[in-house]
Amino acid sequence: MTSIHPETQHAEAALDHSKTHHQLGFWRKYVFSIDHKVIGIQYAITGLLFLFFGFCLMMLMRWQLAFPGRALPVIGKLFGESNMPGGIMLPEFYNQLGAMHGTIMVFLGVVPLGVGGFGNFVVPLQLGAPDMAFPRLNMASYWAYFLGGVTMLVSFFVPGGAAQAGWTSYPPLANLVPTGQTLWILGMLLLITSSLLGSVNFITTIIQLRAPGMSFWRLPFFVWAQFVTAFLLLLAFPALQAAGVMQLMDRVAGTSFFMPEGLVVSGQVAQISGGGSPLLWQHLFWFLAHPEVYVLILPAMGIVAEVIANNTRKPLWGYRPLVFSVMAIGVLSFVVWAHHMFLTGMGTAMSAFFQTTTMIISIPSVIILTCLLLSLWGGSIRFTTPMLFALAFLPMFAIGGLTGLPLGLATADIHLHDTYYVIGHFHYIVAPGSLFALFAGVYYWYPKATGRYMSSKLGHLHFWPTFLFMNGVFTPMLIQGMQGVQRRLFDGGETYYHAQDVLWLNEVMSWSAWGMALFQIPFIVNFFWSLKRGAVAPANAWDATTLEWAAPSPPPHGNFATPPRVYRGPYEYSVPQHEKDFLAQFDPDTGAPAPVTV
Amino acid sequence: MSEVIPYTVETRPDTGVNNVKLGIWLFLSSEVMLFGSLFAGYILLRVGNPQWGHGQSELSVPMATLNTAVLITSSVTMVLAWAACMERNFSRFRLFMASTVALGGVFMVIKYIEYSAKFHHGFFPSTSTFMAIYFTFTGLHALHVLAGMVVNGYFWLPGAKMFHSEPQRFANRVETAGLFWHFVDLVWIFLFPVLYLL
Amino acid sequence: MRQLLGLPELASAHGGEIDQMIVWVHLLMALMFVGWGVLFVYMLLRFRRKRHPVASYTGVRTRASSYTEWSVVVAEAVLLAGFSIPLWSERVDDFPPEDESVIVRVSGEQFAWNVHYAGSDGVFGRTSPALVDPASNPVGLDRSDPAAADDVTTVNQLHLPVDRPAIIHLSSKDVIHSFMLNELRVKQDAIPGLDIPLWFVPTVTTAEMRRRLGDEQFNYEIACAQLCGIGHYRMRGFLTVHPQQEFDAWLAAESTAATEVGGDDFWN
Amino acid sequence: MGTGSDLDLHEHIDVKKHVRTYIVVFVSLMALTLITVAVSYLDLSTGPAVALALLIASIKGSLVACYFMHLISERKLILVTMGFTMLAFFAVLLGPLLTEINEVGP
Ligand code: HEA
Ligand code: HEA
Ligand code: CUA
Ligand SMILES: [Cu+2]
Repeated sequence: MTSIHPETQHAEAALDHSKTHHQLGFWRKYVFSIDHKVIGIQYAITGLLFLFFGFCLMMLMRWQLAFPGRALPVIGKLFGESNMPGGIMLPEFYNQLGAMHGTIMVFLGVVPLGVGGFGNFVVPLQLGAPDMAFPRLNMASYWAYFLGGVTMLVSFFVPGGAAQAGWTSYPPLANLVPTGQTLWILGMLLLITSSLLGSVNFITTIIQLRAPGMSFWRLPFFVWAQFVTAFLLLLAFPALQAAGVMQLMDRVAGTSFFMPEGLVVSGQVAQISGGGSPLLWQHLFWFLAHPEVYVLILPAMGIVAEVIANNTRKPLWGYRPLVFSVMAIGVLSFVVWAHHMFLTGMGTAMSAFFQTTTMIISIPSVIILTCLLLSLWGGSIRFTTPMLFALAFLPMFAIGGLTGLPLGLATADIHLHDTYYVIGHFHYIVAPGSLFALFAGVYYWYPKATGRYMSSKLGHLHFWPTFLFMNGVFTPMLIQGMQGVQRRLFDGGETYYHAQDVLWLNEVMSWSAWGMALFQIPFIVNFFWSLKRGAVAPANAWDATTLEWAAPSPPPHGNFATPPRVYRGPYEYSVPQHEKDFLAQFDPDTGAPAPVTV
Repeated sequence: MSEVIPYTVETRPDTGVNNVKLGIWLFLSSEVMLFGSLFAGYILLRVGNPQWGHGQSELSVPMATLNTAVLITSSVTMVLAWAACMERNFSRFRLFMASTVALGGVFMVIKYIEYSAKFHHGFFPSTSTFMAIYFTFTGLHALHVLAGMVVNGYFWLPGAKMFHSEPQRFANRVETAGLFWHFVDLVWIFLFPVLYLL
Repeated sequence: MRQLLGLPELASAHGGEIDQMIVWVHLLMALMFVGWGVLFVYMLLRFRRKRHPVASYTGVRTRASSYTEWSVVVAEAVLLAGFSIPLWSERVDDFPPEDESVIVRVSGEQFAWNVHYAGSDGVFGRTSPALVDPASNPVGLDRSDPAAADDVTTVNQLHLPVDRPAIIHLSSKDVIHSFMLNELRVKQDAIPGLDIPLWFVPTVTTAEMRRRLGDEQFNYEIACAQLCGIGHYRMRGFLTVHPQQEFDAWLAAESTAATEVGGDDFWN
Repeated sequence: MGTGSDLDLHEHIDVKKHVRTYIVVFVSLMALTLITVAVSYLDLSTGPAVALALLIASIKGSLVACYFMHLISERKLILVTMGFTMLAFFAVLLGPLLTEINEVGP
């Protein structure tokens, strides 16, 4: 293989580019594209929009939580008499907002952005592959996701409004609420289909399309994270698929999969055959949903690892332990699900089992965090925008993860279950955790996708206030939860005596959330402004080592002008006796001794 | 598309498989989990219900036995169709593939007769948990049969063009379709005793 | 420590152990967070580009990290085996003898708690879903059953004697609710179709707690912790903990099978 | 493109032998089907009846998987994947049941 110079490659690729792309019309190129990069960007933009939408739902709820029963000025009346008569929110609307916030954030926001967006865009590039293994399947996967999203949005407009039984949709409640729930199930079935197609594609691509020289132990950590994530999606999602079909039958065909005999609903004996089990749903739901939470975090960890290695200018500390830890998380995440069900009447044996597995699965997380943390030691840290978000991820994930421990100990969970402590726990992981990592990813790979950097000034203006306000939203939740304030309360606890002492925090959280919204404006502006005006980035925008930086920016159809070859591990930064402070995977340089990874 | 995805047809030396083979097996993994979750539901509901409808007395065992035979036969014709492909014997391939599709059709017709008999006697999914499981599981399985018939039908008629241009690629595709078809058969092999005999 | 964490007042025998366990975990968490956090900030300062322009290829060589990880494993194992699992077993396996306890049936409905005492004969009357009438017979008690004659049912009012074990049989008429007594550290999902028993010993009477808090309005609340529909946020009942004699007097007075409906301010 | 690898050629040669195997498997499957139906009319008590029916079904399933789906001569990669799948399969199959059995209360 000849040496690969970004510049010459760019020229070659540009030629290639004009050849292949001429024939494709607008629709085939940008809408029904089968190019993994276009699909990745489609996923990412759709995901960001849904994140924003989910955030808007939440800001509405936060009004009601801060000022229960008060009319929302100006925009309140826009939501219609059936939702907010006179601008005052009804409980059924609050419940819709809550359920849909959870669903949208998890299934339509973070996962599509982390797996569909970054996974699609980056993984084939990092492998040195021309595309995903099944490009058409890839397109189908995006469109199934898109339809699923549309179904969820439409559900707000059917009689009775959207799903309102929580994102967990526990029956029998979910069997009794209005039509929106049926659309929720249909939407989920589409999203599940999308994820299954996607995960088959990812696994095949990673196993089959690695460039020559790219052995498994040379894969960037991000690819490993996506690999394990894909297995989680593949094996866990069908459980919800099955449960969804059963709930659909319960709702439309009158079966009783989840309803026992003798239900009395609003004073009437329910006309059903009975004989079902409400707990069956919970088992199947959590069999999916626990692995799903790791789907929310593993790609994020992958991004953080890439950004940290790049911005400390040194190899990741403990690459192998990191890889073994994600694998361990992958396997173990299938046997901890019932820690969400400790209070459903579990006996000692099973609760001991699930507590123990839950404690065990926290250990690989500790190892991952420790490795990432110790990677900083001896580095030469550049505080670029992606690095700021990646660094903030570490302590924020730590708070979220550590608060998982008391929840995982069943006896402590008696007090904390279904309180705001749980809400605080997982938001620390998914919001200033996953979301920050995703922001880091956007800033980091933006030059690859567009050929331009995002503004670092605006980036800082985005980061610092967001970091501050995130804690303003989520720390008070832990305090409220410790006091015993339950979650999903329409009035934020105003009715309850035991919530009175911490009620004032509701306003703090709401103002923080709205303040945070204000400081997303720099991000949105930056995102669009930099498309045309950002500083032009070279192909290897961050002096990085992994293969995506061997392709031109933006990479043409087919990615690499000459198929790349891999010579070494993914994080050879600051190799002794090498003149530059990085030695890329695709750099055939033979001057340096083959270093041994720690 | 000008660029070519490697290993769509030929096997990758270090993994020993091609993309399609790996892809279909991964897809089947998810199918295993789908039906696994359904069976988990069956077990939980059955154990929690002391008086359980006895399949034999509520469903038609002869019909189901016949259907089992039909599906197993179709699995054999499927695998023979693939063998014919490997031997590059086009007319034999056509014959076996046609039989596979036809047997799938027979299965569906018998299923239809069974369903209408149930409806006729006033048995609906809402009648009891047993009926709910019966209709849901066999319905989902029937959808799989239908999907398999569509795929097989495609390779039998319009898709068979490829036999002449890229025979090995075509054989791989038939093998892939076959793996799905055998899986559908395999699911039935478990559904049959669980629903009808126990 | 309890106050520092912001745990609520404590009013049950087992609650102390739960609190203690929560305190221990949070100590461990704080230790880990501060330990890693200090290291984190130190590294950010020491290894920033300005101060440390050339990165080291090998990074840190240390075994300290594995020792720390092993300590975390040990700490978690101690919490599990020493506290959580035995305490859980005490909650679900070691029920007090029935004749020494007060036995109550509680069932949730949208959006109220129905309470059912066996009355002086100690035998619960037969109940049936078909007999449920939301206004007059919320638990569906069969009045023709002789054992039902002296049964006491209330809505949203649970009364218990202090310092005596209470066994509650929890269920639900419609959807899943969660029975929560915050000050007693009790929480248990109420699931339709299941009868889940739980037990605890209240240790502080309502009157005593009022004195402690200096608040005459105080009442123990029965909260609902599981989303159960539009009225989830107001599905609130009350627990009154009496001295034994007072409780006996109350039960005797109620044993006339009268139904106490919506008496939220009954005890005030 | 389109040229078969060694593996494919190998299979090409073996097809005749394969076909014979398929027929044997087919006959066994049919026989086992009849056996399982016959056994179900024996009125065994629930325990043994379930065990026997599942045993026969498992044998039939393995025959289909091993021979029709060629698992018996499949690559390690596929076998490992299916191995993991089976672990998850048994987790979802048995986890809920075991938890249910351990439920407190009557
Ligand atoms: C991405 C999402 C995510 C992740 C990664 C986790 C991780 C963990 N979760 Fe969480 N969890 C959720 C999302 C997540 N969870 C959600 C969404 C819910 C609620 C669902 C609902 O009911 O709606 C939930 C609920 C939930 C419950 C149920 C609570 C209840 O309903 O009562 C439990 C109980 O065991 C639990 C436990 C844990 C544990 C032990 C971990 C462990 O894996 C955590 C391990 C991590 C650590 C231990 C951190 C170690 C780090 C350091 C030591 C480094 C320190 C570094 C610095 C300071 C720089 N979680
Ligand atoms: C991934 C999951 C995720 C994420 C990221 C979030 C993010 C947030 N969540 Fe959410 N939440 C859930 C998952 C999530 N949540 C779930 C599962 C529940 C439980 C639901 C239930 O009870 O059923 C819940 C419940 C929940 C509650 C409790 C409601 C209740 O119990 O009644 C609250 C209360 O404040 C809340 C608040 C917030 C806030 C303020 C954020 C903020 O952090 C949001 C910040 C968002 C942004 C900063 C978006 C920025 C995006 C852009 C700016 C895009 C720009 C676009 C382009 C450039 C194109 N959430
Ligand atoms: Cu009842 Cu919430
Ligand atoms: Cu979990």
